[in-house]
Amino acid sequence: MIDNLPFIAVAALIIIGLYAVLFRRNLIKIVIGIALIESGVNLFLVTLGYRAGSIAPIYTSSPGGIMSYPVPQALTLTSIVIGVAVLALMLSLIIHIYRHYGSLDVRKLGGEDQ
Amino acid sequence: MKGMSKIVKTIANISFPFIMIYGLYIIMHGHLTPGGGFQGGAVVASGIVLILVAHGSDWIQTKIKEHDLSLFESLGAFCFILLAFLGIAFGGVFFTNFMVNTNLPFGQIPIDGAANLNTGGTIPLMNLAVGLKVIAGLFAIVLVMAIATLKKEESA
Amino acid sequence: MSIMDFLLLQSPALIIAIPLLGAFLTPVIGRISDKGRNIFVILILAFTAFLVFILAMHVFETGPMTYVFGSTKNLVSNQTVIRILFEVDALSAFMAIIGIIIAFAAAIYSWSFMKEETGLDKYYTLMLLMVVGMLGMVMTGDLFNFFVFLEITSIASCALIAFRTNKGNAVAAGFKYIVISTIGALFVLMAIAILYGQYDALNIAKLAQSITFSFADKIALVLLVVALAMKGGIVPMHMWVADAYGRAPASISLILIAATQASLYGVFRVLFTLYGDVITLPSISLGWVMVILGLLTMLIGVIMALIQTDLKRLIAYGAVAELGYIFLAVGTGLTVLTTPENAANIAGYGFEAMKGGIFHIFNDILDIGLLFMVAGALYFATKESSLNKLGGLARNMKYTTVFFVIGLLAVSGIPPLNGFSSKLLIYESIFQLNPILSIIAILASIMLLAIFVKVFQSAFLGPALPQFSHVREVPKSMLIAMGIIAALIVFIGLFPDIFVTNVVEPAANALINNKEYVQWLTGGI
Amino acid sequence: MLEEFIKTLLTGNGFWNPLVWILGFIVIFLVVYILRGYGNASYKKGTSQTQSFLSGNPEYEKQFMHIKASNLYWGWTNAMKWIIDILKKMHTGNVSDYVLWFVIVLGVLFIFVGLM
Repeated sequence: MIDNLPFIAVAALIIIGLYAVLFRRNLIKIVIGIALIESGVNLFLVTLGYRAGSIAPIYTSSPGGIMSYPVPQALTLTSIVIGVAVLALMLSLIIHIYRHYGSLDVRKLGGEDQ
Repeated sequence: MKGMSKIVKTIANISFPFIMIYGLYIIMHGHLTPGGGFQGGAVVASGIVLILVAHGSDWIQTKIKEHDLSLFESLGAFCFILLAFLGIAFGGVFFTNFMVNTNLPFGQIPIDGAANLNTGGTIPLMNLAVGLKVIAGLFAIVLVMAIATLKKEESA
Repeated sequence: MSIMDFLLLQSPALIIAIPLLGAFLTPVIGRISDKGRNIFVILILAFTAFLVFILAMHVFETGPMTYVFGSTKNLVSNQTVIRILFEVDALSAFMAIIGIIIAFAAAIYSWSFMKEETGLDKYYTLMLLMVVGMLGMVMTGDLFNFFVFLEITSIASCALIAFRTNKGNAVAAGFKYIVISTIGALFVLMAIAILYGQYDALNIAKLAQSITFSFADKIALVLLVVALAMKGGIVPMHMWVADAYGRAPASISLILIAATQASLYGVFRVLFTLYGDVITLPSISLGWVMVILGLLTMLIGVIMALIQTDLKRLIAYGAVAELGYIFLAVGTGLTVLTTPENAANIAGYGFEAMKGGIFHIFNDILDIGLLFMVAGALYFATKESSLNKLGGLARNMKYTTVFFVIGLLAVSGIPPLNGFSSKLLIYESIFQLNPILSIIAILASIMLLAIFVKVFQSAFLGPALPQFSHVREVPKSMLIAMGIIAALIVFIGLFPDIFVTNVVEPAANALINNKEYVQWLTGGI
Repeated sequence: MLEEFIKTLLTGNGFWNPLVWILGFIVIFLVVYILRGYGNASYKKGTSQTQSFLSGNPEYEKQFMHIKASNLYWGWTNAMKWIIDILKKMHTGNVSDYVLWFVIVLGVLFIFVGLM
């Protein structure tokens, strides 16, 4: 059970994030939902690289012993960097949307086929 | 955006150099310890954002323009890709670490995991380039957002 | 070593690196001169196109080519693939060709089309980044790398969709696009993590070799296919397409089509190469799911297109319908491949279906791309995009009208243009799977003709309207860009066989035979 | 080289050669053109024969004669109204709904693949 805790956290983060994206109307909350999904996926990646009782994979002045996998950490880092760019882009779009629509309600956007 | 109170400004001014040093340290030691261009750049950028929040975007804009920041950003990316291209010229393959095991700066090979700054080949240089790009990029994002909200306040 | 050999050897890296370098130099050059920057971007894309062509020629002749970043040695150690590598097989080369052609045309088109806008330095930077992402997606041999390029494409295209920030609709479309693509990409990353956790590899070839189709693999398969299909705009996840294509500047819609097809490439790569060994297990018939999704995509696409009044939105739904043909054809190929009693037929109609589907990727991008360029030209000349207000423009815009007619005939599969050749391949092969599929496909094609005849009637024909009396033909650069694409359409239409045998068949073969793709792992380099 | 260009595209059971098609097209075009020549003899310019007939109503000004896009295919859209209404309801333009569709397809495929 305790070993699976990170995976439960991953599932919880992704489900909460999806809930926010699906059922919240505020654009900022949708973005927060996406950030939550992203954290979930990142946590999943990092968890995959962990080995029981391992130390951080730093070669310099290492005390010895088994190390956890460095590759998933590099992947997570890349994913975080991309996440920063995406979040910044989304938030700046929201600023523009607020200027045009005067509202942050997701239902106000679009509806061009109605 | 308007500046904040004198206390905030003073504390921000005092902590600013420490944040800078810390961020630059993270960039510089990217090939030895956790960290690197992005992480250190984010730290430095957050230090600049601290100044931005404390002094207000008007004051910052008298010091640096968003236009120049994008130039720095391009420069950082250009240096990065240039180093990768030099890999073709000297090592035959894109991204080759051609500086390792030479007498160039950062050219040594570390012995037994000892922490030696003078190692890593092109990696520290790439970290610097990425750091430059991230500092300029993140700062530009926050600055533009600050200006955008400022315009909103004025029009409202 | 001659310069050509050198370029060929380095081409997979240079195809990514040159536009990337160009992207970062563009703002610097833009400070000096606007014209210089435009020429610079076109030159960069032309050089990249040249590299793509020599690489593609090589790949069509000799099979997949790998390029390892960072070192010439240490590719495989202890059965673990280290380092990122690019692997270009015939399908990748095929997608790269069409991507770079369309990007080149878009750059020429932008010269006059975007002249009056501000912030063009950023526009060209992002455009080049988008091309980088698109080419990277189709050429990489590493799953995580694929995710990174997917995100580069998404971010750059989102910023370009929202480029006209003075229009609320455009910004909203950009927001929708980035939400959709971020969520899609995150689920792709999740699937990649699942695969990585099981097999300790990110390399597509390595994974394809060791995949066992366990329960977790099934989850990863569904996540990858659905998320990439959403980015490809398959019904019922297609709604963002209409917003994004309809609101982006026309030159961007053009590249967006190619970027969308790169996502579809991802679906095919996952199904046929990554899961290529296990997808043939008899109990799996994802092919039928693809066929049904393809049918739905065609039908809903054409019905929605028929009732649109905004020209670019209409074309966007038409593009969705065209995607359905590709999905339908490749789904047929997959069905034939996976059903044991039909497996012998893979050389027969299954392969023909795959050929038709892949051929149609090329034709779809060209046809819909030409129509988008015409829509952009109409907008440029009249500042009006609603079909209810346009009319009688054939009098003022003769060349544009000719190009539109070519696009119209090609997209609705009228002989002798290129749309017909690929659709004929699709009709004949899916007829043997089930005749009803073929009937629906032909019906959708007729509807496409009806849709674009409607556009032709309402925008180009009719009496000269007084408010458009001042309208002139669009500038030369836009005509040249349209001319390039139209000439390609006519050329492929008139000589389909030379194109099918030399380009499409190797690509279809590469998709069906994943042995070739993993060959370097077992045979060494 | 030239032979490669004019080779016929084989499509499994059929074939497709645009050049043959064009030849056929030219032949048919000529036949139609000749037939048209027969009818053309009875066409007289400038008479009431060439004017449009709108059930006896006077002709509108030219710019009002243009049929707008939304009026085209009225019969078809009216007959298919039920399906178009469903589709319009589906296309809400709300990004949450877009993601909802994604989740639905994901769920359906999970069940589908899981059952197999």
